[in-house]
Amino acid sequence: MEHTIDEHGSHGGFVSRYVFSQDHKVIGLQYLITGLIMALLGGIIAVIFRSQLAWPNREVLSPEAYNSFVTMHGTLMVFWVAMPVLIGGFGNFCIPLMIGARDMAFPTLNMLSYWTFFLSSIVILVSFFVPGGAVSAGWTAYAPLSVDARFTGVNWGMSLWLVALILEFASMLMGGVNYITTIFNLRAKGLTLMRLPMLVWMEMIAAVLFMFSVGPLIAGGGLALLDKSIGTHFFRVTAEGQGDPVLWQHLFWFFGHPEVYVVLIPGLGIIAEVITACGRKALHGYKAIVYSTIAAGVLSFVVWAHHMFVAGLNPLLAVGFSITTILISIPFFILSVAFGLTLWGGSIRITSSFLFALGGYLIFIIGGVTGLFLGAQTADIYLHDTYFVVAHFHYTFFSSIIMGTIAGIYHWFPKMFGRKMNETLGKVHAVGTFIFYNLFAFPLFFLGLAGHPRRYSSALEYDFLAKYQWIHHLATGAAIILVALQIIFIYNFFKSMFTGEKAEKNPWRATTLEWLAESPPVHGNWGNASPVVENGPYEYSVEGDSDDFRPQGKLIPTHVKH
Amino acid sequence: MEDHTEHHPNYVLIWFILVILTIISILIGKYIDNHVLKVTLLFVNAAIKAVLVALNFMHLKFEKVVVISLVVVPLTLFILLIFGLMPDTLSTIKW
Amino acid sequence: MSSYAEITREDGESTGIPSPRLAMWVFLSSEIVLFGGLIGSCILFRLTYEKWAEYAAHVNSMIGSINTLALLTSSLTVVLAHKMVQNRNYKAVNIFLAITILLGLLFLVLKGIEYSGEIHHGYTILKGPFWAFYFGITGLHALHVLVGIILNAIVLMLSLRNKRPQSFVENSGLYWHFVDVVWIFVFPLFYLS
Amino acid sequence: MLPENISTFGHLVDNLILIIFVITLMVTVLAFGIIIYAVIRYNRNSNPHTTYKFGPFISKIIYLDAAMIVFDLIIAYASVSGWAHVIMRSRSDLISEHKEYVDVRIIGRQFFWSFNYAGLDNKMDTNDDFIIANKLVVPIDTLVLLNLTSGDVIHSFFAPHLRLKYDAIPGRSMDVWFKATKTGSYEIACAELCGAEHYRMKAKLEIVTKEQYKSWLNERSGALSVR
Repeated sequence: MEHTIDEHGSHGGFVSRYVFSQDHKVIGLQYLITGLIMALLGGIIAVIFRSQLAWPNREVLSPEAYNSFVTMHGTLMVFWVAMPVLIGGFGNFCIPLMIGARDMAFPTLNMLSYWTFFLSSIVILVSFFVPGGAVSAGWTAYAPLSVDARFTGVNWGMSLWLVALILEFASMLMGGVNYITTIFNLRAKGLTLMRLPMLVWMEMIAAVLFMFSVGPLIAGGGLALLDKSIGTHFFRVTAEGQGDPVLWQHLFWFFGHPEVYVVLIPGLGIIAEVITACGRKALHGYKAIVYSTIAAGVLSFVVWAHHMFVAGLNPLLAVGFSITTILISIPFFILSVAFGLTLWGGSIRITSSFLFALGGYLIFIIGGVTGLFLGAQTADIYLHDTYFVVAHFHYTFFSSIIMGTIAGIYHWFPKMFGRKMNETLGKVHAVGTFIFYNLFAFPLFFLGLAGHPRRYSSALEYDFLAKYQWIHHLATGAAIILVALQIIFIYNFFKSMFTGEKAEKNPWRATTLEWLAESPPVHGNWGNASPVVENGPYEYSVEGDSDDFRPQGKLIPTHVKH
Repeated sequence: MEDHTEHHPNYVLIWFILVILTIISILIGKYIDNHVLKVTLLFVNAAIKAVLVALNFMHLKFEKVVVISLVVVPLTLFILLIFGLMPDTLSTIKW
Repeated sequence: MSSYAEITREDGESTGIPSPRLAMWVFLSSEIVLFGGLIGSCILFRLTYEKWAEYAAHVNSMIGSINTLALLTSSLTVVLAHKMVQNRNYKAVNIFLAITILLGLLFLVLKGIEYSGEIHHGYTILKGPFWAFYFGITGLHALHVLVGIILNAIVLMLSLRNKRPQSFVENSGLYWHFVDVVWIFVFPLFYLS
Repeated sequence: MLPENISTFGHLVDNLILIIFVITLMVTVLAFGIIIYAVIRYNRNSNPHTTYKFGPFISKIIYLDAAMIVFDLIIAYASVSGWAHVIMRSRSDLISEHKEYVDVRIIGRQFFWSFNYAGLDNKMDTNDDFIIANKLVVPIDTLVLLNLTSGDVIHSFFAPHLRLKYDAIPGRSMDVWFKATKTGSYEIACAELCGAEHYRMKAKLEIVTKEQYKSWLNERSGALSVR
């Protein structure tokens, strides 16, 4: 199996260089682009069912189609956009470069993980065209609605949904194994754990959270698959009271809550990187952020039942889970104060990646703070399953998945393709996305306070909701413009890939290790040299330094054995 | 690359203890009728066997803290899941 | 696995734990939580379902006990194989690995007999939660045993072609021990109580 | 924005939402102010060199964090006390507290609610019970004990004006209660996705005076005895 390592670590030829490449950078881009395509699909689905909400009597979608579009929007956005882009894309691309490694610990496993993910996205897309349509029981697929074909008329859609989900978890598990082993073992000389850049810390905590939380849902998914295909009674209730639908909710949300932190935390890591690089100032309270993120990760395992306060949970249990849910606001409060203090006193360069990071930070504050409404269980009696919940998780998801990711893309685009993205287009895109996102999502809070239950295909049936139809018009209009705005980004992304202005090694003059490598880096990242780390990750504007940043390490020529 | 200082515990002895424990658990299964006592004894027996296998056969005794935490944390999460779900199922028990 | 060897430099172990072993432990921790979720749901169903003991009596505990002993002994032989690799006695390594694989196959064969016996008596997976969980958990465990056997077989083949894959014996041994530990918990859950 | 509250424990929910709203508004406005000011003031050209005049991070975070913990404790206390008053109440102690009560059994099915009334003798499972679909008629100022369950999938009994929402789960039954303080006709919705017509699962809630309720009951049972 000996082979010569050429430009892309493959046996030459297009297929093994780009398609089945074992180079973490190529795999990272494959994840990123698949995720972005799925994001576009998710966005278009959202626009379609939002127009049904705004003009219900136009019958844009039948009630069944509306439910399955809502479900597929949720499923695609969480599992086929957030996970691949934030964990697969940035994890694969940035971790080896930032810790000075040549590649992931197991390149073959890494390539396998992408292609399992690719297979899972094929399966989930096929489930649209299967007789009975895609699954229409909410992205949480509560039993018995989801596991019994009689209730929604969806038979094959649900089984394919479960298979695709388990495949996606398998691919992310393979990725997680790779990330944890790489971060632990393949760090450059002198790079202690406390000198790791924040994005690497966040990716590791996210991988560990995913590792420990996905088990019960794979188990639950297996049981649901048995329920669905063979007809066992795990989650379906029989006459004598066998089967327990609440057990599915427990298994789902035991995984669900760590999962939303798995998706949130890398976004915050990217925001931290961009804020420090553009603010020319060290990340304030590095240790505090690391420990509070770990604390939030640990706490995220004991909060899951706040999704089930009014779902037949033993009321005594709800008291405990409400307290832990309110407690989890403390670590994230420390995190946002630390970001704020990082901004204070810096000399901030307003680049488009900074605008996205700032937008993401502000949206994260609103998202985090509105979680208190839902954590307090007495308020949750009224607010559960209303548009308040929808607005809350759109704010928390949006801050990391869309704003954080696009900030990361603008920030690392020069490193990925060796060319810079157009800044003016970027700024227009940033301001537009921020404004129209808030126009779309903020009114939903008031819709929720008015008591508008979620997943309604038309609200005109109820008098106490009919008078708020204008909010639906506003939100739908803003959503349409928001999705349309993304065309600027797509145009900018693909145009600058070939005709963008040439970028040198360190366009943003940042300190972390990846800016020592070529842009785009060669296979093995450092060629015939290997980085040695001397100082911390964010040594910006140190007094008495002529330059306003100190690179984290330097390259020492060493002979790499082939 | 492999540190050869790692000494090997007496595997055959460990194996023998495990077989004895298995036989004990089979006897417990047969002769103890009080349901709660039986289940706890069986669980303790299984836990001892699992710890024996993990420490000696899987060399957890010689591993660093990182790996040990990789085992201990999921076990605590398993216990957490059980006790998180317990009050919910207890309320619907049809004894 | 040559791409692994060429990438990792000698100082590629900042934590002193060889990457394959660390990766195997990370994978095993996610497996613990997977089986934990399944066994947890099984325990909770058991509490809320009174006909459990009645069905549990129809399980063939004789085969279960033999299987437990088979897996325990195979754990012993795989760890002895790991010891022999360190003592460079490669002939013994091959023998121990072969015994481990044979015991694994014995486990699967006995499992097959047991399943066919129960299904013959009409206790299929649809009979009730007990049988559903029984077939679910032991089925998934049997799949893991099969994967373990394949893993050991690959290592045996590499060792027979004297490739001296020291770390593979250790890792496939780790996986095999994990499969044995899961069975240690599954055995009393279904067969004894 | 909240619809008018007509139940006795509704004010607990409204006050809690108000408390949290005030706290979150304060925190958000403070945070936004600081961040926007920081971005404008410490811009590249107005502050070419970063100013490092801060002590350790801990000293700043301590009192901000203490304030946040105090807010959290206030919210937690208010929420738990509200929860104890609304949900963690057994039927017997409710009946002992409010002397007269009305018993209704609600079964959620795919796309309609069925209400089993106890009839004139106010005893369940007697032959004068009757079932009405999608209409809950209850007297004012009397305790209404609801027993929620579902016939097929998970539904959620949601009466926004009563600030009451609880899931109806097949295989389980849950006791919830309310006491109306204002007559009128309101709406009941289903809050948990339960299939295609989930948005149309509407039931009418009518709070009537005691006399009207009596005459309605007689008229209902009258219809029964004729049969």
